[in-house]
Amino acid sequence: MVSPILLIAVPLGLAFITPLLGLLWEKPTRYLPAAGMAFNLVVGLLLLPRVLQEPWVVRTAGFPPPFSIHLMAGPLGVALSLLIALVGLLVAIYAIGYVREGAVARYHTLYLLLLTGATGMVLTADLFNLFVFFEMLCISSYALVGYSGDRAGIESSAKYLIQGAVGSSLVLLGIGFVYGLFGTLSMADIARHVGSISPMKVFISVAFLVTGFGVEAAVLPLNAWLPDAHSSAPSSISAILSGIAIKAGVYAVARVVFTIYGAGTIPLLLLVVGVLTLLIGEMSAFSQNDIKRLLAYSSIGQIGLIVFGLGLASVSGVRGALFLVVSHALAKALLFLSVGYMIYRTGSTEISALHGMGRRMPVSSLCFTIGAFSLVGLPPFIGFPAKFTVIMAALEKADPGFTALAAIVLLGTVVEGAYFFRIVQALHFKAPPEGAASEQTEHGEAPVSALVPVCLLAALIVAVGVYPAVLTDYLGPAAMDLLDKAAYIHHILGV
Amino acid sequence: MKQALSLAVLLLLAVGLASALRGPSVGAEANRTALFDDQKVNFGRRYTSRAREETGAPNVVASVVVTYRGLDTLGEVAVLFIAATGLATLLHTGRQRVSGTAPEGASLIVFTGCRFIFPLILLFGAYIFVHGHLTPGGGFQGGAIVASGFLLVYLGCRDREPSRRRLNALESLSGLAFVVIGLIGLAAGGSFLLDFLPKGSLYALFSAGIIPLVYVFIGFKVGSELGGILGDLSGARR
Amino acid sequence: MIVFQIVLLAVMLVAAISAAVFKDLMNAVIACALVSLVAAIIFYFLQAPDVAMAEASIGAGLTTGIFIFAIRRTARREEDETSP
Amino acid sequence: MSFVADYLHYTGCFGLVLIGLYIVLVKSNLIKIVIGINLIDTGVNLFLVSVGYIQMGTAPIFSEAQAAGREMVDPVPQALVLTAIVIGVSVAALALSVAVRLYEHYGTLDLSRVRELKW
Repeated sequence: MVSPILLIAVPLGLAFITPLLGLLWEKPTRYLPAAGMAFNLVVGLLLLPRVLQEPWVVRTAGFPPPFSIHLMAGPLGVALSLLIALVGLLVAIYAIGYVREGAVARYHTLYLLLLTGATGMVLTADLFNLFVFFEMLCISSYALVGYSGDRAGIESSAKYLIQGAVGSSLVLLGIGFVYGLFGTLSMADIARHVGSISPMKVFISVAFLVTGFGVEAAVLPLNAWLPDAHSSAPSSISAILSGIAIKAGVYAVARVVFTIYGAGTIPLLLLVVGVLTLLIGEMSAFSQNDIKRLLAYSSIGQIGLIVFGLGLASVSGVRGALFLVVSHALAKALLFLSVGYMIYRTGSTEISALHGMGRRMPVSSLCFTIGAFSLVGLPPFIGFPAKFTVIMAALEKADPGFTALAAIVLLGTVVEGAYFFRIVQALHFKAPPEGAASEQTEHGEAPVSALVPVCLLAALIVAVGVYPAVLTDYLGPAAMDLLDKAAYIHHILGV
Repeated sequence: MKQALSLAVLLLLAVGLASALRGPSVGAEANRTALFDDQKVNFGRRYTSRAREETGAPNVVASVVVTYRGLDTLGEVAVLFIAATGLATLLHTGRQRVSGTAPEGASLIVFTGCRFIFPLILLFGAYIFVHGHLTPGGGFQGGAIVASGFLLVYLGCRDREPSRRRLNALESLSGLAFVVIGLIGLAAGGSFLLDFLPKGSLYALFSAGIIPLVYVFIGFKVGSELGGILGDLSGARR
Repeated sequence: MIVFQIVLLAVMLVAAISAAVFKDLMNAVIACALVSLVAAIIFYFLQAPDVAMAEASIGAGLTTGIFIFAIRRTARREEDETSP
Repeated sequence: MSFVADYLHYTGCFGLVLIGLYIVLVKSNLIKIVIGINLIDTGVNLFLVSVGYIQMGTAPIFSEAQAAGREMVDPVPQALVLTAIVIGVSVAALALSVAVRLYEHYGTLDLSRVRELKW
């Protein structure tokens, strides 16, 4: 019998095995993350039809909720863990060939534990358990950002660590307040009693939680670490940090705001923060000359858009936000992965070094172009229906304020289009820099183990872009999972 | 400027905290006399009244840590594992180890004392984590005491330092054992970390189902991980 | 009894402030260990013997050891912020 | 007097949190900042345990010579704090290893002088 707990237990067990295997024989350790994520993908696909009918509440230690930690494998949880498994699997395949230097077995251990933390976060229904998995995610990303051990990596790891550690302490403080107020840690149970406590106190506890999780989610005032961390990490880790880790932070914020607090005034704040984050991110990305920093700032912009969709607090808005989560995870992973070997071949992260890449690394460049166009939101790619859903949700409100905000979002898209077209032009239509042609032998295409995941991601982006229906069927239930507080309480507590 | 700004932030935070605590205060004390008591779930009261029957362990904290919130504990063990792995990664990649000045050897008295005391500390740590379900203490505390034994070794008698490979193997195996215990529970009773062993008689050493077993593994794991962290940071040879 | 607890809390806060003020990192770490040690005693008075043991062994013991190892491998003094 | 007893520990732990936060915000030496993070952690742990405290309660451990009739303090925050302490030491250890590497690269622990990347 498959149980959702396997999604957490099996990768965790594999992560414990990895260093053991590494002691005996280091070579096969690099296949373990891919194996774990493939397992999760299969289990997730088996679970999906069942949880769409009725969410699966998993007990631990055999006690009925809320008296022990329980997991809530609802449509949202399983869909997000599928996304994590999919992106994690493809990046793991990429990393088989890409990560060669340093302590390889340790890299794969940390990578598996990062993904386990993210999976646990989206599945758990217990506030403190959410914190523990959040810490697993954060601490392994601190270590992986500094994996290469160079100056930039260590420095950005230090910054990320300081801000992340303070954020985690704030989360813990918030949990302390919540426990003091409610005497319980089950999110459903807290949600049930939230109305009986004075709103001021609830607000303060929620403010701590949102601020703390917001550090990882990289919303506006709390994202100083992101450009450094995402640009200094190895490309495979940048892909996971941008594709998965931030989303986990956003998920935690959304879960706290919508499920615990219930949609109140906070979504309005999210709306403003989202638009500001979008604008700052896109503007900063526009002025970058470093390709990885540009992609990192573009992640900030996209997170702004996702938070904007969540802030609409309507079913269509949240659906759009979830659609964007999927599309951004795929597209940004694709961009970082395809850029990884370009940087490896040229030895530089400057955009000017990428001139003429379209001739030297045609497949990577083509896939990069697909990812870039998808992020901008051009029609045949997945980014288009995603952005379209969010904009439509904003216009649906039929309020001049929301329409104005939607216009600002479109402005951000224009800026995004401008800088991505600049790169695409550099890739395909500029002559390669002097001297590059002489070392032609080094400038070949990326190896097959890197091209397979890149091409698969590109294919997925096009496929879902052409038939958005394969995804939209699941987004509605997932959005309801997040928004419908009463159903959430009912499924877990049975009241 | 920076200082003034920081102080302003702190002042804001302090005001917020003070207002949060105003009025009927938060906490178990306030919950004891809360109005909506009849319908409200309270973890603490439920555990203190029922845990002894449900888990067979007199130490309620131990039963909460291992049974009711076992998944947290598994996650926490994983966090420590991440820290140990990440620390080794950060300290040992991307450079050749600079073999600094060899630490000067400790005096004969310290050396002999360390060698004499080290097994006793290990024994004490083991006692703490074996009796975790009966008395205060448990896997984490016992493991930390074992690790402080290693601290003594790194400070006093370096040539006695433990083999890193063995420590790594031990931490992996005990972590794996924890997961396997959880999965056996899943197979036996359909629920992860289910207590599948007999409860035994209260206050006996061999009682309380899986709690002592899990605590022993946590003790090994925490001890070897913290010992490894200390070894890495002290610049011990690998 | 309550006077004793007030004294403990005062000692803890003073130690924390001195951890912030000391320029010699080794002294700051020792002050930090003192904070943990006093916190362990407070935990004991708050009827949390398990936590008191953990805080005393991990917080006051091992963390201090880790700090001292790290300081031994880096610089011992906190530079003045005004120096160039 | 009851007022003092109620708020005593909250004052202490939030004092600790604020001092730690001050260090993190103002100081630029990495090890000093880690000390600050450590202080915040201790403060938060103290807060959690005070949340579960009941006046005149007993420790949540049954013994054969049980003093009957006294309520036990809440065991859950204590379990949470055990977890939080271990997480705290993990973060501190990782931060210190970053500090050691930073010192090897730059010869200083002062983050305000480490400005290769923009803050």
